[in-house]
Amino acid sequence: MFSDLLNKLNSDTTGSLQHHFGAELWLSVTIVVMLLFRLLSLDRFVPTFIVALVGAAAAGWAAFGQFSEIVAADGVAPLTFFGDMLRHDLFSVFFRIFLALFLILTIALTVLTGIPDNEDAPDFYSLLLGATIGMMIMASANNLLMLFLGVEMASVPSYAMVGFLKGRKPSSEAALKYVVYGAGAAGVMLYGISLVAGVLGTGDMSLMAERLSIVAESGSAGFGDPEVRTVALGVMLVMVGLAFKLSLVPFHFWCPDAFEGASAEVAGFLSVASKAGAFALLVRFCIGLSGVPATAELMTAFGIGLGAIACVTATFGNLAAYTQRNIKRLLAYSTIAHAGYMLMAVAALLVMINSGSAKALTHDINACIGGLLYYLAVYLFMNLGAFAVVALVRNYTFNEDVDSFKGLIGQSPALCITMLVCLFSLIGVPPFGGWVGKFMIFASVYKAAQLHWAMYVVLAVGGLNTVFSVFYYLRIIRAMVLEERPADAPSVKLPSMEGYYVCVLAGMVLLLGLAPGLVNGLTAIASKAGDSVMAVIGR
Amino acid sequence: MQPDLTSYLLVGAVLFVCGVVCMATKRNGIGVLMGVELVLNGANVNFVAFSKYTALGLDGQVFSLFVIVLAAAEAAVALAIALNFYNNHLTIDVDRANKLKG
Amino acid sequence: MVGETLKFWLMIAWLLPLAGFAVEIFFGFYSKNPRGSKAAAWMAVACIGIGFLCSANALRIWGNANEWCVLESHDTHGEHAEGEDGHGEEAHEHKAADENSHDEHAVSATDHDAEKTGQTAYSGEIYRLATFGSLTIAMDYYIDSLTLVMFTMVTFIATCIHLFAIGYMSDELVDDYVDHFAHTADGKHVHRPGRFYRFFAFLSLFCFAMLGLVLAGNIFQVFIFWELVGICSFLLIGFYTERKSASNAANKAFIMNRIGDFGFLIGLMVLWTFFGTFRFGDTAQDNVVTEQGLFSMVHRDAESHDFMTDADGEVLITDPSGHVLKDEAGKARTIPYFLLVIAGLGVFAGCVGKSAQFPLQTWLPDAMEGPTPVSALVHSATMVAAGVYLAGRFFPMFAHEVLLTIAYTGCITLFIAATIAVVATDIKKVLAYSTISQLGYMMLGIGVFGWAAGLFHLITHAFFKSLMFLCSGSVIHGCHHEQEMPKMGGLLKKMPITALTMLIGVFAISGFPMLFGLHFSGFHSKDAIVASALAFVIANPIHYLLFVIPLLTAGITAFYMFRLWFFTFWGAPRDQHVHDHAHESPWIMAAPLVILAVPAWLCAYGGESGFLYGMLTGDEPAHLATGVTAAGKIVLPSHHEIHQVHGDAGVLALLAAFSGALIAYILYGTTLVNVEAMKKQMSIVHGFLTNKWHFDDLYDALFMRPAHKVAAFCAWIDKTIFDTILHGLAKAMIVIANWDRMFDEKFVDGFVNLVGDATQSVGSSLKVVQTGKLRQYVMFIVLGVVALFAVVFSTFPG
Amino acid sequence: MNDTFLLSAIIFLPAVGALLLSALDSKAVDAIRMFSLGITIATFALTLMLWSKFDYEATGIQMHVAYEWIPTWNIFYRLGFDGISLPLIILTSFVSMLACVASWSINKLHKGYFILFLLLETGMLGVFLSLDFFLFFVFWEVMLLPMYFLIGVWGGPRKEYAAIKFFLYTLAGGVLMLIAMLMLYFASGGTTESFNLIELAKAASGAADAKLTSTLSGSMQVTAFVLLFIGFAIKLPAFPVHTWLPDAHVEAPTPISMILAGVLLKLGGYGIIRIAFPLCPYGAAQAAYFVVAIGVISLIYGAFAALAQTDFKRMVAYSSVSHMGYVLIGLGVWKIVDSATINANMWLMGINGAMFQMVAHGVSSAGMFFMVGVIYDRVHHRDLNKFGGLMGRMPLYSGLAAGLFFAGLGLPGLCGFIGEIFVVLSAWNYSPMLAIVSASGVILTAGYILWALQRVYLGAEYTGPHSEDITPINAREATVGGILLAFAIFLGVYPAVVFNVMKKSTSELVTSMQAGYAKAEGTVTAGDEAAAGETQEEAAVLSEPKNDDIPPAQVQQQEAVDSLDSQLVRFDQAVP
Repeated sequence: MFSDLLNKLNSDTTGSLQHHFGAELWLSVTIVVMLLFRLLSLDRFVPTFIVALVGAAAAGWAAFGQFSEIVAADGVAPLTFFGDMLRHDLFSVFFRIFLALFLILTIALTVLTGIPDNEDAPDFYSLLLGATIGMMIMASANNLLMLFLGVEMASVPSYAMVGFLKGRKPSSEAALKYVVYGAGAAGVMLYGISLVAGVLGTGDMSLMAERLSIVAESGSAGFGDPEVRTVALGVMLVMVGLAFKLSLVPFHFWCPDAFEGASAEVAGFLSVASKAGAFALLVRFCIGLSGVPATAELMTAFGIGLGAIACVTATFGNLAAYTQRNIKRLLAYSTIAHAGYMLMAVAALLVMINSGSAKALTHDINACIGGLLYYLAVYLFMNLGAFAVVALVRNYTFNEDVDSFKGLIGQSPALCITMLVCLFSLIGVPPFGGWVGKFMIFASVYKAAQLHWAMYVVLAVGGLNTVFSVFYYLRIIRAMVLEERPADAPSVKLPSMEGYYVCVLAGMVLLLGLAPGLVNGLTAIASKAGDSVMAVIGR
Repeated sequence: MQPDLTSYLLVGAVLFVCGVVCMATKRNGIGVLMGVELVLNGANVNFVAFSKYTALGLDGQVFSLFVIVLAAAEAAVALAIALNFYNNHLTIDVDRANKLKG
Repeated sequence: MVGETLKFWLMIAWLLPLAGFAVEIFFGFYSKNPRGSKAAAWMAVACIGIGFLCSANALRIWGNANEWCVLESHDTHGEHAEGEDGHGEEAHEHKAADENSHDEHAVSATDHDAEKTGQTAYSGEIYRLATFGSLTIAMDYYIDSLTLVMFTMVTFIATCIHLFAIGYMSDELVDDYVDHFAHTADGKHVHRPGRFYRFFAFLSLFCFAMLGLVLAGNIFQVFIFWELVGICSFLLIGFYTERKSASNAANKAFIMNRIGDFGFLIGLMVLWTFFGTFRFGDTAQDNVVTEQGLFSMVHRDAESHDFMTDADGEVLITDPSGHVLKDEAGKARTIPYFLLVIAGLGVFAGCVGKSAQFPLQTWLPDAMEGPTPVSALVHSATMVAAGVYLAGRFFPMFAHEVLLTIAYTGCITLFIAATIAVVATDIKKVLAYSTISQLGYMMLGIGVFGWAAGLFHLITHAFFKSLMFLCSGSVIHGCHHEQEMPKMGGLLKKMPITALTMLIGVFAISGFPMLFGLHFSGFHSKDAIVASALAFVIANPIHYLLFVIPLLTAGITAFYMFRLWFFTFWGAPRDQHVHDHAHESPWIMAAPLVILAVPAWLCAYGGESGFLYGMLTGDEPAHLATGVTAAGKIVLPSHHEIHQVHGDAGVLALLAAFSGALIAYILYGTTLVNVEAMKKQMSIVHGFLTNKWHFDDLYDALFMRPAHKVAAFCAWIDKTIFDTILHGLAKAMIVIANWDRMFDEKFVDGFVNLVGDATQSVGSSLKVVQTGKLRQYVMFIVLGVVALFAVVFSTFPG
Repeated sequence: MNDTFLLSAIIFLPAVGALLLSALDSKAVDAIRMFSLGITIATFALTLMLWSKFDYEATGIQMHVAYEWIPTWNIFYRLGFDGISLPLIILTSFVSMLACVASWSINKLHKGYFILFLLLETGMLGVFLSLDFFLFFVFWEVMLLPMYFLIGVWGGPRKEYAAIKFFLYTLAGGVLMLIAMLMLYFASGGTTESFNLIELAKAASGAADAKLTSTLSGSMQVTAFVLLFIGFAIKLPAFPVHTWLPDAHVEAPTPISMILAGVLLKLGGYGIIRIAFPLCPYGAAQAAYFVVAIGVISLIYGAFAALAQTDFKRMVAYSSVSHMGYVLIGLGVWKIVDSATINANMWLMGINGAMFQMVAHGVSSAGMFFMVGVIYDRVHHRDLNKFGGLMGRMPLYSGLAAGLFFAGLGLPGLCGFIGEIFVVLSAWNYSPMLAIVSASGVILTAGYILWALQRVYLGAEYTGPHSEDITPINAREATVGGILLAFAIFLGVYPAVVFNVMKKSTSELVTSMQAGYAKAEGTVTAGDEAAAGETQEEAAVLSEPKNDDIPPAQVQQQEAVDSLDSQLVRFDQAVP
């Protein structure tokens, strides 16, 4: 048995390392290289960020290679490797590319804003890259162990990054809160994993549904069976861990504090990347539990439960954001709200794949996952854009209050227009990308609503929230555009590089809403990725 | 009396609850982290027990090994952060971490 | 072809003033010397004068085309038309010969109607406004003898008044006009540039609108021009824009008219919904009806001459030959009788507004704020008579109930207005009330089935009332804008032409006869109305007031008119200052007086066998001749019945008029009676009358103030309710948001404490409940898990 | 010129202009103005070219072009126009052109202003030209952004409040529309035509050549209609969702008020006639009374509210609420009874009247707002009680203003009259009560307009502040006012120019909506019958089955088709 395992490990490692794990490997190598550079004082000749950028680019290139391979083969059967620990399919490749791209953009931003000084750069970038590896693992996890490992690998460096602004009280406080909250959530999740894996007798997520149906059928009282209840409890506890990562109400408390305490760059990274990974994981976890008739009823209820949480989260986030004065905190609540929107897609997904007509709905299910991925892709640009503007403005005003944005349009139109584009996109106003993403999610929710009425409520709440959100986004816009710049406010004169950077982000947000090629390609790929992740279910 | 699965799970559950209560009530940051360790170990007990009694088999033990390592890593980071907090606040009382709110 | 020719001439007459308006307003504004030039005035005169010639020509063509058959007498009492027509211009007229007895009409009313439509009434389309499926709305024309008479009358009077106005408005020909009636805040008179050209431009525009109204071939088009004359009236009343009273009066006039138009609109809606057309007459091409008009859509029963109805009492809608139309389901198309009544009442409501009938009469006296030529043209001769014209035009569609309403409205109006005129002291106000009263007579005439009588009076009244207004204008001009009669007196010597022409008008309105058959025009027309009323009352005795009141009022009319004349021209001057400066008007003002005096006296020459009456009745609706005797309804008298009582009625009316005139002479022409003392003795009545029966106060309390209250309420709702809801929502959101903010601080604390207490009571070692934020967060993980767990297990399926 | 190019050029020329404008030096104010004016004139010329290519006799969409945009969601870049949109397209470019001239009075941040102004024009034209629901929605929301800033930056004292109110209301309406859009998309199966407004309408009407086979059921149509209606009613605006309008108008700068009243409000009416009606005929029929009632309430309520205002611009704004009430009345007078022809014609008249009212209001209200702006630029206040005597001080201005206000008052011979009267005339057939109430609007309208005229233009002297700044109207202002007045007169005297354009399209709309109603009614009744049939199976023994060879639904459908055929038969020739 042990030798079997070793053999398998060997074949997996040698056979699939480059093909399936290249991006992660490149990042790992980069971390080592960066640390070595400092050891050998090479960082005086080659700035660390160059190494990090090269590493990130290499990871992206590797992921892209995987992508083109899959596309060329046109639907290579999704496979698992590392002893069924990880899963390699278009879905995971999508997230690898996504994360690698995001990594590059984040590193570029930190270079522009100069957040880690030369001394700390290797540490910072190591943490950044390490967290990214964790997120990539989250996106390709096929086993509950990998679920836990991925979450932890993403979280632990994040704790450190939040506290990276040494000597600043808010930063250390934020880090402490984040770490304690995160560790607690991780513990709870682990306990849940132990229950699920134990009762089902496997950690393999793709087998969960089948095992559950066996357990349920063998039990004396169907779903009343204590074992099934235990699994349900375990799933709940796992969800707590994921909810923490997604900052869903009521597990969101860390989010505003951590974002406020952390630098804007880190907050931007956390708000997008960790959320993306967590959503990938959630989708995999949910699909793993679905698709078997025996669990359909249970999982539909679960889906509606997620829908309810999504509603509460979106509403809470949007309402709480209104009174915020600190713009990072405001954006943190915005992040919470957007997690709510995206969770709606997952809820819709669950309702659809557990309905009797799931086969007929294949297209819509793919579109649903595709919508989520599209939203994440747009979210990457628009949220990073917003945080980038905050970071850039902070470097001039040393202030992160909404008031510090007053009358900015007169001084720095590029920054303001980027911010406008990002905020309008966050609201979901055409022709920006956020609108297309939101449209796709709402469309999926509507489709699901035809299967279960409760999703109409979700749809209505989602629509209502779009209106709620206007209030606080417009507060920023009003401050920037409609109000006069106070005479004593520091002036913001942007160097051209930074201007180009934010303009690229804004341009992408706009293009993702308008450019036919981009929108089409991305939706098609996202929808294919959805198809690939659904392969777990035999259909 | 040969202990059965339920007994082990009970131990795990007690550890879990103790850990949670500890997390929720301790004012000392280190104490809170200790609560986390308790929770993780509660889960570990579960894993090992399941590995003996159910089809989980060796996987359960591998699980707990990974968890032990990760707990150590996490504790290291957490302690570093706690130290950082102490450096800035001259206290480790988590109730003093109340500047960020609202 | 005759139709086309007539259309051509009338279109010229109609459109020339419009062209005049455009030229006058543009060149007036942009010319280098807009103040000093009379060019605009002459332009206007030329336009309307040519218009008059065209109209007269059209009248001649029409007459020739049908060989003046309309002048063949409709009556049976033997008076034949002989002498000259009233206009002087139309010398050609034919001897009447009564060949067609009305009995023949009675036997074959339907056929005759159809035949006559082919002969004497021409209608067609000018251009189309819109088509919706089978529904079309167009600008049409409808030309029959009534149209032609109205055209000629309007253009003739308008020409005279334009001429008069050149003199009257000449003080506007300056760069610095001082308006003595408008004051700035510091009490000074307003100085402004003169606006001579603008006045004539507006007059031209009015003429265009008025002629359009008369020419209109459908009721919708009538409505269009109805509003246009209204706005012209608004502009002209408010000509002295600086005067608050003028702009108030203009607004009042327009809004009061709009109230009537509201009813008009309802009438239009009913007609449109049920008949699907607005046009009056049928448009025929090669003797095939292409577009059917309203008048041929309701046919009258051969026996009772009432509307043909189906078994349910709904009025049948027919094609031109009297066959019932069917809808696509094969059912007969009908209109419920009560809706036909509503349609009639609605249209009449418009007439009430326009002709200042009770209860919308109050705007007309106020309208005297406009320059006097305006009062003469718009507010006595033409526009206000349009209501009567429309009532006459639309007569075939009126049901019994509508006619009775018209009759009573006219009756009430003529009495109220006459009583107020008795106490009015402003010379124009007296004439204004007199106008209202006379319009009431016309309405009464139409209401009591004296259709021709009403319209007859319309024409005669137009001549003599415009004459009197011009005379009053001459007086006002001569007395330097003094309008109060108590300051006048003895002007006969100073302004003889004015006084004598005025006297002709007074005789005419009082309905005095004259030797050699040269009776004053009012004598004929008023006689006809009173006779119709008498015949109606004889047939329906319960409505006796419809005869008694007009008769009484005939006396009152003579009284107040003679009072006016005596007050103004007779006796000793009451205000020496005014008297000293008074002078006769220049020739350009005096000449129109003289010209107008001729038709004012003689236009009705020959009475009911005269030219005017013959022309008017040329296209009389057929059922008039036979009367209507439907079971269970009031009886409408036939021509025959009216003629039988003509003599009696005439004598009674004459008596009333003479006595009225006599009393006026005694009170104002002599010094036998102390009028002031009388006034004091009857102060209650006098006050009531001088306050115009308190109508203005009543309307103010009933409508104006409530309207403003409602308006304020609506604005308040918008400001308070809707916005408060919105703001409330916003506030609620902020509150909730704050609550969220407090959530951690308060709610979580409280909840944690609660849980802590619970834990304590279990007996754990946690004696002190410790609070702290981070721990609350962690606590919330626990609570969240527990809550989720509880939810899952309580709703767990199975 | 290629169809696609022409249509796209109309939409995007202003946007391209905005892009080029951003390259200009922001100090070169005159160049910026002239350039923008040139762009708007060119756009206007292009729309006139569109008109010249319009086929009066053709039914359906003209110059229909479609390109894939987001094929995964079956979203197309689909453009085209017909008799319904053409008048509004021309109105849009026309009013934009005049508003651009009026924008000379803007006195700060010229470059930004004109960029946003041109973007706004792109959005408006895009809405009128797009035939893909998604594209429509995108343009619909795109207009929001420039408008928000145009009000928010260049507006009056409470500009921020007004801007956010405008934004919120419109966005809320957009969300409702979005939900309805999803309903329609999925109900029609999510195929390549599922965002195609034309095919959706065909499917709803059950046209023989419809490419979509399924559509909303009757009850779903009602829901979808209500959602769409509220979304559009906000823009219209109708009571009780109108309160954004007075604030937006009062605070917006003059040219933006012109655009707002002249074009933006029309989008609501256009949306109803282009989307809510044809896509949900059954829902529209069910909600018709509601629509008319809302229209009547808006009409009366707006008039009363206008009567109470002391702010000149606010009064004009409320008059817009009142006037747009006519649009709803005209659109809603759809009476469904046996004799279809008369009713169809009456409704056709109502729709035409409503459309005309939109065009007319676009001219007259733009003119009124401009006139308010002219005096506001001089004396910097709008208090109705502090004016007076302007007739003497500014005679040409007062004359033009009086003409335009009379157009708003609904004076015959001016444009306002035709729309109002046609709508009111068509209303009696639908509901006498509502018709009477709506007719009473003429009194109130006369009341508030004349009263305002009296307080502003008449009177002995000007009583407000800045008396010394009152100068006669200049040539630029006179040109704008004169052109608007000329159009008001032209449309009032010869309305057929608009009606001829709309004729085919509107009657096609009426026919297809009746067919759609019959279709949905058939299915609804069939469903009911089926349900009733099941429950009453036992009772069926007792009752004699009637018409058992033809299901009732089919009979009804047949009747509906018959009545449609007979529409072409002139009613007055029905009997020999």
